[in-house]
Amino acid sequence: MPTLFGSGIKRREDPRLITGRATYTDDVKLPGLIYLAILRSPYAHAKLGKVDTKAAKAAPGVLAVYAGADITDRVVPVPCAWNVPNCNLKTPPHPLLAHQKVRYVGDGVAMVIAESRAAARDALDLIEVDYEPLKAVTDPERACQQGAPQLHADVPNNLAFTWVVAGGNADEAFAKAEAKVSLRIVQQRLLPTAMEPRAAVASYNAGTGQLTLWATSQNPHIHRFLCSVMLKIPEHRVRVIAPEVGGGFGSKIPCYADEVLACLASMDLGRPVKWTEDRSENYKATIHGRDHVEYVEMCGTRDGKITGLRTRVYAGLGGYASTAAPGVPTILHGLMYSGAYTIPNIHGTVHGVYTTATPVDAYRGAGRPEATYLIERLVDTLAREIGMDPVEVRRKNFIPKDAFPYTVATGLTYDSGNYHGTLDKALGMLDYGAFRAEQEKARQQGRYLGVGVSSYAEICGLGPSQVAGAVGFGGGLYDSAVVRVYPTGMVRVYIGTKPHGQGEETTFAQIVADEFGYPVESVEIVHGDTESTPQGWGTYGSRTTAVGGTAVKLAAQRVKEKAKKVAAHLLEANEADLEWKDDAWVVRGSPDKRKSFAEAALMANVAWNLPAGVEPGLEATAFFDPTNFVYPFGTHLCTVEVNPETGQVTVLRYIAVDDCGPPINPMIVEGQVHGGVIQGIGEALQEMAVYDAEGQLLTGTMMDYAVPKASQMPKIETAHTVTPSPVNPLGVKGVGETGTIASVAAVVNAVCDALAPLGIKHIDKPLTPARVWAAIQQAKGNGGGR
Amino acid sequence: MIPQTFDYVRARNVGDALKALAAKDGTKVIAGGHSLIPLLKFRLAQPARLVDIGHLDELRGVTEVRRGAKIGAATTYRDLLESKLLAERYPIIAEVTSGIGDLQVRNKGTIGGGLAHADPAADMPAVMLALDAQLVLRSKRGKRTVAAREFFQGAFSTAMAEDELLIAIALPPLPRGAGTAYVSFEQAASGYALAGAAAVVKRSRSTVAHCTLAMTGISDRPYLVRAAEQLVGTQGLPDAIEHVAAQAAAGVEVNGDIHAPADYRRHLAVVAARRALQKAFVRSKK
Amino acid sequence: MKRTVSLSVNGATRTAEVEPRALLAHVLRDDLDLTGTHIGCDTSQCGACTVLIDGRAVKSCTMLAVQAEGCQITTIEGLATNGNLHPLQQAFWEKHGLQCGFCTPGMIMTAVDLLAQNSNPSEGEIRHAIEGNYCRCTGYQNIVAAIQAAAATLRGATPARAAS
Amino acid sequence: MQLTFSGSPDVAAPREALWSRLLDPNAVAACAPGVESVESLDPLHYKVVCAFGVGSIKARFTLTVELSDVLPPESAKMRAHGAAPGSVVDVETGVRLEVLGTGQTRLHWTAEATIGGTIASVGARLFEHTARKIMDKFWQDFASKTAASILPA
Repeated sequence: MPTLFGSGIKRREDPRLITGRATYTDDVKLPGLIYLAILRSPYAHAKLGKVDTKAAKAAPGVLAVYAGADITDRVVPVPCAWNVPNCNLKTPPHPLLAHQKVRYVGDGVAMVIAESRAAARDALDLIEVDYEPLKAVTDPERACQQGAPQLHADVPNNLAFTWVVAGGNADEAFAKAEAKVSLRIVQQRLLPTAMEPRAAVASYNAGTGQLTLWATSQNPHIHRFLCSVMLKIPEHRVRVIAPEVGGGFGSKIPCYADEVLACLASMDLGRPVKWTEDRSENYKATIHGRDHVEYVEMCGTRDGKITGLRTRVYAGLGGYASTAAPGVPTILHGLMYSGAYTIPNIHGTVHGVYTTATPVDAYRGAGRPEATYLIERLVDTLAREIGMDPVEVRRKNFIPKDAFPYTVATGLTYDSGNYHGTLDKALGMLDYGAFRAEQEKARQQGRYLGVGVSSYAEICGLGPSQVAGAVGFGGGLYDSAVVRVYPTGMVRVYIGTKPHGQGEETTFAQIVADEFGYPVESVEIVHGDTESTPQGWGTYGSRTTAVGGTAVKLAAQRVKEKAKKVAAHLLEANEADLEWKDDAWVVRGSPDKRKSFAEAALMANVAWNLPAGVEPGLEATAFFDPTNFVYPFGTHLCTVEVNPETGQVTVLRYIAVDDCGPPINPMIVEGQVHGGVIQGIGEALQEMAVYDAEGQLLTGTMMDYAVPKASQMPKIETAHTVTPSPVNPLGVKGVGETGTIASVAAVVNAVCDALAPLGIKHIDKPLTPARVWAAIQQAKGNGGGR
Repeated sequence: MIPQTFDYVRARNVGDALKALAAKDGTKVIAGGHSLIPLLKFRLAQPARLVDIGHLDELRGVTEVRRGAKIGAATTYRDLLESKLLAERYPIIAEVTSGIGDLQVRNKGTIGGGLAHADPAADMPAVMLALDAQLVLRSKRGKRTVAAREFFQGAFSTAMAEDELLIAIALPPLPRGAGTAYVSFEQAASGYALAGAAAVVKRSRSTVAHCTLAMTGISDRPYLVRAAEQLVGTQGLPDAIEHVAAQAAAGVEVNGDIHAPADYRRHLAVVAARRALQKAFVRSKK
Repeated sequence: MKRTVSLSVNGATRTAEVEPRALLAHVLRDDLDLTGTHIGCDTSQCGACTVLIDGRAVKSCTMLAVQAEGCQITTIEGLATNGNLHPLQQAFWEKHGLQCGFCTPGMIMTAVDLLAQNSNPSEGEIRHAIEGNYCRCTGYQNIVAAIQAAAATLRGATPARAAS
Repeated sequence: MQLTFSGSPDVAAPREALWSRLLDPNAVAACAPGVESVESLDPLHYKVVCAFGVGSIKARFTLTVELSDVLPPESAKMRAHGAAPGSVVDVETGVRLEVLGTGQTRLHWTAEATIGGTIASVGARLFEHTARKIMDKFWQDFASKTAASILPA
């Protein structure tokens, strides 16, 4: 029987999704359901005066109205759960409803609970709030300068932290360097835009003291933990169910005030409460991504050896420190400054800065896209400075494939890699030489073609819990699985991670079915309900397969070991004499003496005849805590043509060669790459959250925030190499974020390459036609050009 | 996203709708609803009452009028795309319509609704100007026809009185053998025009005998470029076209926003104008 | 101010007591329990709420329920017949045309309308036709492949094999 | 979102006539489109309810208006704070009256409007033109009505 591992079988989650029978949070209906709506601040920064809820309370259908002052003493502020050490981190309290001050447009000010969605919405308009507007500042670099508006009383200059990473001696390297380049890079704010807005349904049973929360969550166990803390109720009385989740991309990791407010309302009113975000509310009240202003430098020799990297980064956090926010621009960003290269001397300083804007947190790639982007932009800039092909510079500095495990200057130890392998494969797919020739010919005709290379190494499979503790992450980073085998041999697997589109109901079933010699249909994967699933830490950081998948594998192995004992007993043979063939144990030398896994499972469950000392039942739990992170890598290539008249960028070809270890389901792996790459191309070419000087979000709807559309996006050509990770028994790494990590630099490098004849060195993303055109105009005005 | 409460009247016929509008009690017309409903949801429109004309057959469809055409105001964009008459006589209508909204919006959105909404970045108004469309308005007081060039008075502002209903768009015949073209640059998120140009060019042997150029997305309303006349009498050579296109936004207060600063939008106006003129010229019969 | 609307939904007559301001999407989801139709935006951009009204794809969040009085509505729940998946549903499954699945019902409904108009659309035509349906997960590539495969099935040909 | 507007229409009226109308909330309101009510709280404060918009776009604001730096008959400042569903607006207006000649006055006005909430994040594109148009029309109307009011009956 062929193994399922490595097979691109159809997804088992799809039938319910394609027929409209799936249940997302807003689909949950309970008897007596009432609705919550939240009034949000129209000011970016203001002192909060009187919140007059009288008229709203009197409106038809309204059951209750609360302002911040009404609940402050009853709940714990929204915690920041990543307290990065050694950086003087300041995380001032983040009240569930604003108290005394609002700090971004969208900050919750009051809430209404009513009999219908409409009544709750109508009542919001009846709440009168006295605001005393204060100056806004949304640029993280400006926000930490003297004289900037101050958000929090105890955070001078809005500086939440200053974090430093250093390895080797960067200052010395720069002092001695033959070649140096520097860039000022803005990594714009992005709106994650999971297609499903956030929602919550909270139901409190006063009789049992049990609280059940259905929520759009990537990590229900983290939500249970934080809800229990915020609401001051025992964790074992909180049940969080994340049903179908319509995409997250990091935005459904944090525990937000809103879901907890729904719980509070249900506890007070004794009825189930639903809250559902509008898209425009989502754009204001759900976390944003990126938001860096960076000063970055690279130095090297004239023959292309990179000797040093220095950064000074201003990372905007928004009005408060969201759940994982401090870890994103530090641990997940600064520690990756070596990229795919042997850069001996690194010094990075990251200033985390509060601004009067929506909080920023992990968004697909979380810190690593920003790191890859700045490194890959610098590598290209250095290559141009020394007149070397950017591909050659990369080759010259890659960590060699026989050097793994390799410890980079920032202190991380990469598990395995073959960076030349993905580069060569990508170059071959493009025919790099031919493209360069075509480019030259086009230039002579006044056309601007360019090719961009982006080679990356990323950190994922988060991660060892010991490291999590050491870097201040407020939870573990192991994961878990319970494999339960029923008398008929059918299997349910309860997992601690929370797939929401990544297809683990299929890939995990592939792992287990292989283990038992089953067709995949015999195995069901259960996730998302803290009541039935073991403690786990959720789905983010491309950790689900490497960590959660391994737990599944280990639990299945434990079950199988026990079943083998039962089989041996039934066969009256020694365990050592049993051989596993397809779906059964066979006594070596007696092929007709066999017991299938299902037969052993039946006996284990009915327990009529078990070996001495073996307990009835057949299930096992495994918690897997990896010894290291895993480090996927790859090379993406992009070719573009830039229209010099309009500034429009056309992607001609996009080639992605990734190595995430052995793919369990190649079809799903490819789908992850497609999605990530398009999200990255969106970041490179069109997505940007824009605030005005008063802190108003001008891209407040999809009319102004350019989510990539089918008609705007190219086709992606994918390929893979396979370099297993030694960190887990499956050898797998992760592929959920590689697309966004690699693609942004590939596209921007391609455009800068295309425009090199005009003397253009850098244009900040997104490379909208307006920006590219302006850069061309400026270059021409400055006497650049041919 | 829930609108404020309003009353709703489903008109049985045009007379019914006119009666509702004559009350001048804050009644607004809804047809496809694709301009109005998003505003209602954001509570940026708060009408007391809606009168629905979307289902009225008498307001739907394209009919032949001598050498021209008449389009009912409640005709959907989809219907425009499927009209053989329009495809034959005014290919520019399909050219512009295929880029309006998206498949679903075109299925429900109506030409009259779009024109009456008078979004300054909408595509269709420029084409209406270029074709010298006549907009037929009715009220209890009577019927009148307003030329497209008089109709658009500013952002979201038209020549229609509060009690008037746009019932049809009359398209006069195109000059024989004229070529037409619509070229636009879309705002990446909304699809509205950052700059759009509609051109009509007629040649008589080798010289240009007629030229109209209309722009949208540039300013607070769509407008005709007077300089288009300067192409008449020329051979339509690139220099002559460039000369006209260069004036596409001359003397116009050009919008600037987060998607296109004014200088870029002004530049796009010129590029769109040039491309539209070139295409229309090439498409015109010698 | 509620009034009764009578709608034909997936072949059955359904009535609901609604305010004139009630959006069709809300009525389908909240009053008629057809939660396969999703709501992903408020500006008529994302298309997650797409249903068929008299055979044409329409964004049900940009339509009042009262406007749909007397119309034939098909939602994703009504697409499969006698328990057999519609060829588009089958193709989305085969070609991995979905990940989180939230945009999928609307995407499929738009594709139904497209294929009714054009039985053999090119990649470019498909991408243009679904530009009012946003997907944040798939990057669209497999959606395009799925629609092409379904088109082939509906034409009676063998579905094209996925390009590797 | 901040919008600044200004204008300086010439008015066929003596400065004093213009000045007295300027301090009369009802006279001012009579020129403002969509004003539904004006309530004088004291000589320097009043409350206005108005529906602001063109075409389909309209939002109803409740405004509190405060006059300050009143230097008769030459100049005054006015601050208005208003709220509409989901939105807020703060407007600072300055008016200066310049005598041009007998019976002729130039009305210099500036307005700086800061808009927050839904209108800024959704309707910026929709509202800027609208606001400009309404502001211009308001002062034009004010000028012409004032001129008309002093014409001998």
